[in-house]
Amino acid sequence: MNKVYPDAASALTDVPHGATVLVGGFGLCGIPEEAIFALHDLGARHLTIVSNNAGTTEHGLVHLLKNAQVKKMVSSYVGENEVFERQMLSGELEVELTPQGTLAERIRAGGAGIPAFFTATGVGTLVAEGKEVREFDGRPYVLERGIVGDFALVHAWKGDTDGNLIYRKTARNFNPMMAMAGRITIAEVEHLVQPGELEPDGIHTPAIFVQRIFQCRANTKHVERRTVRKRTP
Amino acid sequence: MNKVYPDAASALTDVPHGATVLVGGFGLCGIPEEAIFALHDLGARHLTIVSNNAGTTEHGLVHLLKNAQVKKMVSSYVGENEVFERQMLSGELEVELTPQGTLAERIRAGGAGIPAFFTATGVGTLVAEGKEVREFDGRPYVLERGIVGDFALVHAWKGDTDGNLIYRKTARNFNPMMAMAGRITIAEVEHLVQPGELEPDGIHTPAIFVQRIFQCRANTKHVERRTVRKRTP
Amino acid sequence: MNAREIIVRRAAQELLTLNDQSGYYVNLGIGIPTMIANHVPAGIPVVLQSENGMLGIGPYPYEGEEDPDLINAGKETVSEAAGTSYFDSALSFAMIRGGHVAMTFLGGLQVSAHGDLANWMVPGKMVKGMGGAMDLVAGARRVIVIMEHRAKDGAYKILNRCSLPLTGARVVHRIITEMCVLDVTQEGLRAVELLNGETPATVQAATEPKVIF
Amino acid sequence: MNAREIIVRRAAQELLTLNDQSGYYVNLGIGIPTMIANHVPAGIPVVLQSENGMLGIGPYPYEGEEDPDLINAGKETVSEAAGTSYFDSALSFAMIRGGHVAMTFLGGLQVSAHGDLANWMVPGKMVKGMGGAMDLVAGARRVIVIMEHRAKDGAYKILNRCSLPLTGARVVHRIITEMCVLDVTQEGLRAVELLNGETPATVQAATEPKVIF
Repeated sequence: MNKVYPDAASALTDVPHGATVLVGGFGLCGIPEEAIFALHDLGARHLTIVSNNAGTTEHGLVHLLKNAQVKKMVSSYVGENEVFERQMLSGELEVELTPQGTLAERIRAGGAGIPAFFTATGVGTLVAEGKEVREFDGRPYVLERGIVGDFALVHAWKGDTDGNLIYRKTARNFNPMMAMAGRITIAEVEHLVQPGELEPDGIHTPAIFVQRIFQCRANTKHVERRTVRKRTP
Repeated sequence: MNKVYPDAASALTDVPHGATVLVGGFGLCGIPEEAIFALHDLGARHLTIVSNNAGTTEHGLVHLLKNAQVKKMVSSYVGENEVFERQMLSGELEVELTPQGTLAERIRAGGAGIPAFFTATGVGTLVAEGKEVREFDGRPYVLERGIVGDFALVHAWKGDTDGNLIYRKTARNFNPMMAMAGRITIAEVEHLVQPGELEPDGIHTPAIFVQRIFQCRANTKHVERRTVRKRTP
Repeated sequence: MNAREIIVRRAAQELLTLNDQSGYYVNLGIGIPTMIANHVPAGIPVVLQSENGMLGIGPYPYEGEEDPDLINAGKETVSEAAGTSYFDSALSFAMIRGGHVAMTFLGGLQVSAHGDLANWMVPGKMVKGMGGAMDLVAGARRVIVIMEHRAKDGAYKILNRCSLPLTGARVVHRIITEMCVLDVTQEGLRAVELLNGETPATVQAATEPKVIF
Repeated sequence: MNAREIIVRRAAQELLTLNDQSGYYVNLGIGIPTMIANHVPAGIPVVLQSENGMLGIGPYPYEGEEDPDLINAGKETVSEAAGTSYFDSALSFAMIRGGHVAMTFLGGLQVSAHGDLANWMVPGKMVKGMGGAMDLVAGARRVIVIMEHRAKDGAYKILNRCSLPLTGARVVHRIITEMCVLDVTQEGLRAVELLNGETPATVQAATEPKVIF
């Protein structure tokens, strides 16, 4: 079973126009940047992108937005991105805002074969409009639907050639759920190792969820808000 | 915040009659045996026990059954236990059978604040009787409810004094979900260490889910089916 | 070869249909299906999923190397393959329910012409529970039932309608017995292979629904 | 002290109500609530949960030790405390939604007498999204809103009914402003503390609903 691809371009080459693509990351932390660049270069259009954020004005998913490849975004927070703002206000871009926890759970549900679940999040707000609200044990909950994608793009710290993945610190965030919910999940990893080199008890995403894997070339990481303290001398 | 107890008896002392107790383990693998013995000795009765299995005729939850402490069991598979069989046939013991994956998901849902979800498992069978069945995208699904417990008893390999847990191999099984869904989760661990000694990326159950922790004394483990191959000489 | 051996050997040939597209992730039910692991065709990189929380089951351990923390869904001691991962039961059944397991083999008590399966309960006998079988038939992408063609008393096990409580409705894709391989199709059961010298006449005689040959 | 400082310092005193029963797990919203971390009372072993997937946030890193893979929910670089754990967003919100977080502090645009909160959207202005705020107010066991008592133009922010789109309905337990501490009760808003020399008369004048003193 060969899942290893030489680079992002070869791994993403068959993403068609109109695909639903799930993209890991929170802000710019843990985003699959090389996969995003490849998707930009390959040029698929009319994409539906499911990702907690839409990148910043400079980095991340903004490259797809600038290139007019995105028809719809499903996200929880889309600040810090002027391109997004402009396209949304002009009506070029359709946007579905969903609370962050509901988004995470909807994607996990999709990957886990659960078509719908109830949550208290959003009851009594715009989020619940047009959705079923039902009481359980005296408290109202809203019915939310699972999400699956044609492709999922995730970034991991280490991966083995079988497709097992380990993430690093808060770069884990949405990546494991995206991997679960993609029909074809493509993982970019900082370190590609042989099966048996990762501790079996420490694997975050088991290989069954990953169809393609490649090692990053540049592995640039961006800091959105550099906050530090001074050493006391 | 002190979560550390000297032993199982002190950690379980306030489990009342009539409590719902979630118990980790699959077969005899990863069961919280010292906590089960303590619950036996402390003598709380009319318990509802949620556990994938009910132990064997010799080990595990059978001790509570023999002691007539269990009113109801919620499980997926209850073979290999003559005491269970006798009590069920005589009507002493109420039994709710639920498919293994649905059970795992119901407990996770309970711990995650999800009161109900839809699954295709069990549609068209006895399991779906009396429950709502609804179609999503042309396929029928049954509505299942989340489960929470007054207490959860789990067994981990390593734990720190803050309550972070790491399980070992297939002894993980139901333990992480039980820990999520217990209002008071009591963890027995083979090795109790200081905060900072466990790799933060490798923790399976974060401390927020664990209210009490103690180190096992004996740490006996049972093998249900010893299957081996011979070394070729 | 006895019936069980014919069935297991033929079942193992199903693994030849797996490819990079489908993935090689397979769940073997408890009991006879577990024996398929010993007959995996050469060159097929099958990875076994065990619903108690393991991907990549290795062979039984060498004597003295049994680990109580390392068992399969049948509660047998096993070993780990290179690339094994462990996970909790919720993630394990997310794999199964979410359609990530390419193929599962399960034993059967009865199968209907529509692909209904009954394999967990005989009224009047002690109920042991369904374990993970209902999740597997609802979630695996391909469900193959392996069983002897008729009951010990000669009664049909392949029926117009199951009389036993179901494990799943319209879930079975293929039935493999010591007599033949049957596919569940829109038109009914279709024989795709006769085994062990059986003929359309002998297979039809042992099967309640009409078989398409 | 300016209004913001009064609010943050008073808010930090809420942490004194935590105990072994409640647990010490707290989520601080983005922005002003994050500043509460600098005022944790001595001896209170607060553990900060960050909804992007971290339990046990440490202080900002020393210069040169920033790690792009280690940020809080406000996307600021942070460090890890002893006993930190990392997890994915689904487990993070399982903690929040499942009632495992004892207390959350959030900013507010408007709060109603019934505890409705509006803090994510102003019609006509660019919508940035609700992020995790709707989950936090629905799931945390105690929801405390900290905000200036009135808008910059003097308009009420504490109202009979929120005019802005809600983040959650009947979710707020306590409001802390630079003027006072108000509890949302069945009978209405109850002043439990006046701050900064305010009187019942000045607080009532700055608050649309009737306040119980």
